[in-house]
Amino acid sequence: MKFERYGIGIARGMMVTFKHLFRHPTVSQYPEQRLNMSRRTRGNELIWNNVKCTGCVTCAKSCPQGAIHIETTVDPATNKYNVLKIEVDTGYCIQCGLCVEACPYEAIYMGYSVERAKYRRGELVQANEMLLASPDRPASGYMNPHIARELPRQTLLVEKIVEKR
Amino acid sequence: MEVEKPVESRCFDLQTELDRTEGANTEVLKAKSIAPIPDPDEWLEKSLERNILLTTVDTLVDWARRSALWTVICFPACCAFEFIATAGPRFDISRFGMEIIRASPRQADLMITAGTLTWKMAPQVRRIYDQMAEPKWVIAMGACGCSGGIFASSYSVVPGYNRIVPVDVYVPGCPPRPEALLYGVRMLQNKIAREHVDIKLPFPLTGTKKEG
Amino acid sequence: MYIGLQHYLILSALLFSIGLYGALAKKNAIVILICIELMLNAVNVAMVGFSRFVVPAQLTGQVFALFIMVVAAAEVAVGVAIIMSLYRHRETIDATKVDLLKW
Amino acid sequence: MSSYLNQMLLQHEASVRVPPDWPGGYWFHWLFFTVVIIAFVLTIVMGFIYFERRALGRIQSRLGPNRTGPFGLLQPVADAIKVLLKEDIIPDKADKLVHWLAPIVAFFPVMLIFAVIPFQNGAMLVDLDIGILYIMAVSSVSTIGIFMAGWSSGNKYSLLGAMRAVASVVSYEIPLVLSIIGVILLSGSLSMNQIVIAQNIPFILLQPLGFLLFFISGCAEINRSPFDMLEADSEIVAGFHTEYSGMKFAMFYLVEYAEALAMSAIIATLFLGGWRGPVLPPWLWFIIKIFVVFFLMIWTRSTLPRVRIDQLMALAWKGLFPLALINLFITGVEVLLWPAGLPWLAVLINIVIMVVLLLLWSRFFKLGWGRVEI
Amino acid sequence: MLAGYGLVALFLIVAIFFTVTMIGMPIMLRGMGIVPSKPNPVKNSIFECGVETIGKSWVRFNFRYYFYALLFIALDVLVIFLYPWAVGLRELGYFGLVAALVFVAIIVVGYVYAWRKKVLEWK
Amino acid sequence: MTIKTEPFVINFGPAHPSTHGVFRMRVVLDGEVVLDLEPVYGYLHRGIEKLAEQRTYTGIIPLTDRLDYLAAMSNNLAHCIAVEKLAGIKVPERAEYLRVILAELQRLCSHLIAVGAFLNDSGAFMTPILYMLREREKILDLFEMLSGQRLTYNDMRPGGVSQDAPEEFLPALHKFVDQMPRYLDEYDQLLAKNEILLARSKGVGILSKELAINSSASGPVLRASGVKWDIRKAEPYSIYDRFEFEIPTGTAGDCYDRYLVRMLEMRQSVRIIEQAMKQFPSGEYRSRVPKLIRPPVGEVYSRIEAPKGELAFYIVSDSSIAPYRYHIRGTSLINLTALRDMIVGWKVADLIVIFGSIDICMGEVDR
Amino acid sequence: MGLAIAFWILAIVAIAGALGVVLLKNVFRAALSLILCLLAVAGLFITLSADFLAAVQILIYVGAISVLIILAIMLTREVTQGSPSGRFRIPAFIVAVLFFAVVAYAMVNTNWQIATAPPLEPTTAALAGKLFGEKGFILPLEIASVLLLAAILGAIVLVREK
Ligand code: SF4
Ligand code: SF4
Ligand code: SF4
Repeated sequence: MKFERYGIGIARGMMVTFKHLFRHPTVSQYPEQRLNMSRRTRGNELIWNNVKCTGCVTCAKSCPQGAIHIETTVDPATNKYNVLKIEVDTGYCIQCGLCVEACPYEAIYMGYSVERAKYRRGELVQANEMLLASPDRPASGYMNPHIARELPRQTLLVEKIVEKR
Repeated sequence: MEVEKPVESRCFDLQTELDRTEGANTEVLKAKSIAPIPDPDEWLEKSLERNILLTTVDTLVDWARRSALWTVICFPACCAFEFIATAGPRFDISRFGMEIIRASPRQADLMITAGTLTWKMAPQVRRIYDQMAEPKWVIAMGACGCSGGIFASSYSVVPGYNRIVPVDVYVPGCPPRPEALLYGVRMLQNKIAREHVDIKLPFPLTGTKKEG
Repeated sequence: MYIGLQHYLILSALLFSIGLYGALAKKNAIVILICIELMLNAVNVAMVGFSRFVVPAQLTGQVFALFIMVVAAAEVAVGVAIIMSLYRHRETIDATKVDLLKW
Repeated sequence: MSSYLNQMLLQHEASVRVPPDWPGGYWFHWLFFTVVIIAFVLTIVMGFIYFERRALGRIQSRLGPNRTGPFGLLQPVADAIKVLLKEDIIPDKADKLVHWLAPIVAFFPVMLIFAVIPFQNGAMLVDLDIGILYIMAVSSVSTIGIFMAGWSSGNKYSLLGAMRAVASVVSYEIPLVLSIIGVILLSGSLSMNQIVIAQNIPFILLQPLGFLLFFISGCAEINRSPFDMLEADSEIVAGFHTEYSGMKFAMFYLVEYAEALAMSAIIATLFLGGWRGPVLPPWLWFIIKIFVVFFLMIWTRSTLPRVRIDQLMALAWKGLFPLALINLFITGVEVLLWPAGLPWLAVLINIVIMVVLLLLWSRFFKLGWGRVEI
Repeated sequence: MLAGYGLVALFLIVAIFFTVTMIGMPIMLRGMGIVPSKPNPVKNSIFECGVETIGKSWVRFNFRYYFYALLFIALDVLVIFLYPWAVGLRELGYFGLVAALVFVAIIVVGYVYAWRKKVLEWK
Repeated sequence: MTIKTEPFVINFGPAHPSTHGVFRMRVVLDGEVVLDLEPVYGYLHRGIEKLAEQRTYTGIIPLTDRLDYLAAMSNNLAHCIAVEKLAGIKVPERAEYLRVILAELQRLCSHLIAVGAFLNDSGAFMTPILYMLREREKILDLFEMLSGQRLTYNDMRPGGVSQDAPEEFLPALHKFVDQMPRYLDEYDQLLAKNEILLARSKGVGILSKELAINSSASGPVLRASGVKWDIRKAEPYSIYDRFEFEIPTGTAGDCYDRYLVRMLEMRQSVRIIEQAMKQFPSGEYRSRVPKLIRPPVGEVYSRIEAPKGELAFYIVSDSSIAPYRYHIRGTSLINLTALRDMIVGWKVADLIVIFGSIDICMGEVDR
Repeated sequence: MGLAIAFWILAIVAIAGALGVVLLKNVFRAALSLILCLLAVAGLFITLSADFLAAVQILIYVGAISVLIILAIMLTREVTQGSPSGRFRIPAFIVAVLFFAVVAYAMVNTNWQIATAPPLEPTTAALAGKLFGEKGFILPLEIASVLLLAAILGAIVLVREK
């Protein structure tokens, strides 16, 4: 190693690390402090609106994964589709959002929540009522600006002051 | 130092033989892993009843085990960077005492399978898992870990880590956000907290009759 | 029980004989080197024993022992050098295979 | 200040007898200090682990363990219990006996070092006449244990680690031992307690160059970063203890920190005036100084990249060794000039000498890096 | 003095005992079933980044460190002589200083020779 | 010395801490010196090219996300540009600016990881990479704001971007651009002049100009060898011809130069973002494109300057909704071709450093 | 009393170590056994009041010489089976036994002049006077350094590549 610089480079580097001792850590302590995720978060699930949905199956067709299973019957009275079963495998879906983008009736949304870990593989498959929106399953504003407006503002690290203590 | 060989020569003969055996091993493993390995959590419901009888030893052991989960290196693909982000300064997995990432499976407790598992990689992962010292746990991270995810239909991808190793917690997402992973870790900690050690005493102690 | 000079001397002699046996009987040059170290050490024990029991106030034996250590160090350094040199020419460290006349 | 020192010296006269006058005498002294040393080593090592992880966390702009117990204080305890309860794996290919012995051989010498560390004036297990030499001798046994571990595992990474262990011990023993001689010249004694007593001016001021050399080679000796090549995990997985699991691995982990503790304690004793200091009780001063030295180690660890093995050796042989030798003789001359003890003027002189030497050396000291032609 | 070393010896015994207990504890706990033990051939094989090892594990190593070790031995001996010298320098006076200087200088000749001959370079 | 050595074969990877994923090197070592090296690829071969042939042009975008997962935006961009060329789709002005901003942010992001991982490999214990992850988080925040994901954005579409930037995007970007140079200065201060780093990386792993060109390396690896080649300048795509920026080049082609080139490129990226931010127009963010794109029969080869180098897509269309043939010129794979020549003769520690300085992403190597 | 116990323990350990050196097949273990023997001898030095010498013994033998020996062992191909005995095993054994018998007989039957003075303490400063003092072993000392120099030069010349 050259000592042309007489160790000044080392000393400067050490100063940088020393300065960091007196800075605010950037940590958000997860279970207690939560970051507000983006308003367009694509969380680990899908939310389905059984009222708006017409059973057109566009979502299932546009899904690159084929993660959505829809079984429908035709209601002879109204000549409309009746959704018998809609099933999404959360462990197989890649949260790409293409189904949301494709649905012509805005009947399917990305979920806002991400805490969907399970002990068993089978529990990751969600069907029918389990897909409906509920207070602990909020929908996210992905492709849906009107929902996005309601959601809390995203926490940004750029806005956090870390330099001074 | 001079070695007789000229600069251009290679020390390797093309090690086709070696590659062939590795390929054969992969095929054997592939044939064996058609059915998923059952999740090692049948006891979960049962243990809930036993929960009341938890001994102090159980509490201590489980506390120690769940507060010091050291991860082994198994970072095949994209999810690895969400894992690294989790270890990074914003989510900071070190708060749970998990920042020690051991390169050697002998000293690790937890395998976070961060990424796509291909059939070529599968024997290696299985080997690393086998070489981990007991007790050990696996978190399947990401869609690839749960089911093969976006690559499930590919010819070369294992559809889910549960074909190769028993999985304790599935964390969906592609990739799971750091919060999701932390949630999975906490679920694993809860699971460990319910584990029970059977103590075999070399001599019977009077007064402590074993239940059940 | 009194531990006297004789005890140390006999111990020293024993260690020396073991070293001697090894140095004569072994084929591996490195093991022979180890055994020679053992012998030098045995001598050291005797030296320090004499120093302690015969001239306790003068430390002469200890100084001698120090010098023996110097010799041992030099011996190991050169010995290993010879082994390496041997190895380079013969690809062996088997001392019995070394026939100096054939070099 | 000086009256305080005088008072300390007077105290010393009274208490320097070893073993000191204890109720119960010899055996009680032994029992007491054995317990104290083991407790001291274990608690401070746990403290070190916690301190290092927290400090590293802060330096890296995060938090470090804070969930287990209050402020995460129980984290090392949890680690220890967990590691104790891990399965113990001995590879089939390993040399089993040596594999078993290695952690023992690596650990007990480190414990032995603490026998001569003064926690307070005369408060040590035994004040040996050859104190510092004893430490050097005992600590060199530890390396054998590390080498045994690497060699016996039958793992290629471990073997590389073991070879690196030999390489680093071969290079760093000499500058380490030489830089101590400067201190011995000043204090005129090898006994650790006497060295502390001789430090009316802390030797870090009288021996700035010696301190620098000792710190660098000490870090190398105990394989702290930037010289942590034995277990460089970005290079050779976990180095010499790749195959170790469970409690035997924990022993190596413990050795690592106990060695760091020993080195901090030695540096605190040799250069920072050991237990001496105003106001606070001496043992507290001692512990504070230990932590200060250890913080230095953490700090360098968090900043500096690792050096390569040949650079390490070249640094030792071409950089530290000549400097240590020159420093040694300069100190010798100074001691002969002022036989009664060095004045404050010497501080200035020595610092100037250090700067001049370092600058001179930097001029023509340059490490080659070579590609091996094959 | 011997009393002091008696303390050290006793402490040595305690230290070794302590170490052995620390390592022996898991074995005892294994008997009680707290420490798991499920050996199998794969687990007991050598870890090499998840692949099977190629070739044998103990190989003949190149002797690169020899020159360093050689100098190390010589200088270690030198240092040993300097320790008593350092302790007694005040009594020895300038004669001792010169004696040590000569002593060191002779060995340093070897060091310089080694440096000149470029054996201190890692090749 | 002429003592015959017994070279031994050792594996680095696939599960090694510093092979950036699952790369495996079979290395012949003589003690510490590398005598020979054989890379083993394919541990992450996921069949992306084959999968792409069964998907719609929009459905491929999630696949490109996972290609070089450290630079998903750049991959999206490359794919979209290729499809736009093939199908003749116009991109609105606002989308072009947004794309450039995103691509440059992605370059910053990727270089941060590259430099951090390189420093980590050279043994600076975690600190630099953690600092750099902190900056990366700031960029990820911005990406997340736009697309809702942190790593696999799936944000660009042929003909624009999937969603318009929300109103809080520009102020946040502004803040970021303000802060970034200061942090870059700090990184320079941290290690750029560090003696140990210099000793470890200067002159190590030299890739000569000729070899770099012959092995078709690109990106920072090529530029560090002194070749001024950057597709953004040489063959401007998108709207790169509207911005002023320089191409930093190295001289020696050693690890240190590769590191420096990346550090300098980051400053240039910040510069580009600053300019783009000033000119940011309003208007449409996505042109009208049919849901299922059916490009005319034909083929296209289009390339962009991804963070790691020249990233190109070759698409053959048979006028159906999915490509007939989809080929990716993976930058990392091609940069790896000179690996053996760079490493042989160095020591184990250098092996890691040299490998780290190339900055590969296994997703792209094995695809 | 304590001295006697220490002596016996150390003597047994030393002899066991020495026996290990010649009996163990594995060269590496033989070297470890040598280290054990050397450590025991260092302990014996302490029982002889030569504490400085004991430390030096450990530093030089265990710290330096054994490292060199271990390095040399790395050259050996068959470490685990590398220490066979040669043709001369039985003659060597006889020679060793005879040597021991003669020396032991001589030692037991010689009337040593045992001084009863207490051993000199501390030894370090006294050794300094002996070694570097004007009336000490200054000439042998310088000769020792010349010896070391010769060893260095010789070894370099022997081993260095041409
Ligand atoms: S998010 Fe993507 S993968 Fe998941 S269901 Fe929708 S389209 Fe399919
Ligand atoms: S596309 Fe929308 S409306 Fe049609 S089936 Fe899917 S969710 Fe229902
Ligand atoms: S789950 Fe998604 S992000 Fe994770 S490895 Fe698989 S494709 Fe990559």
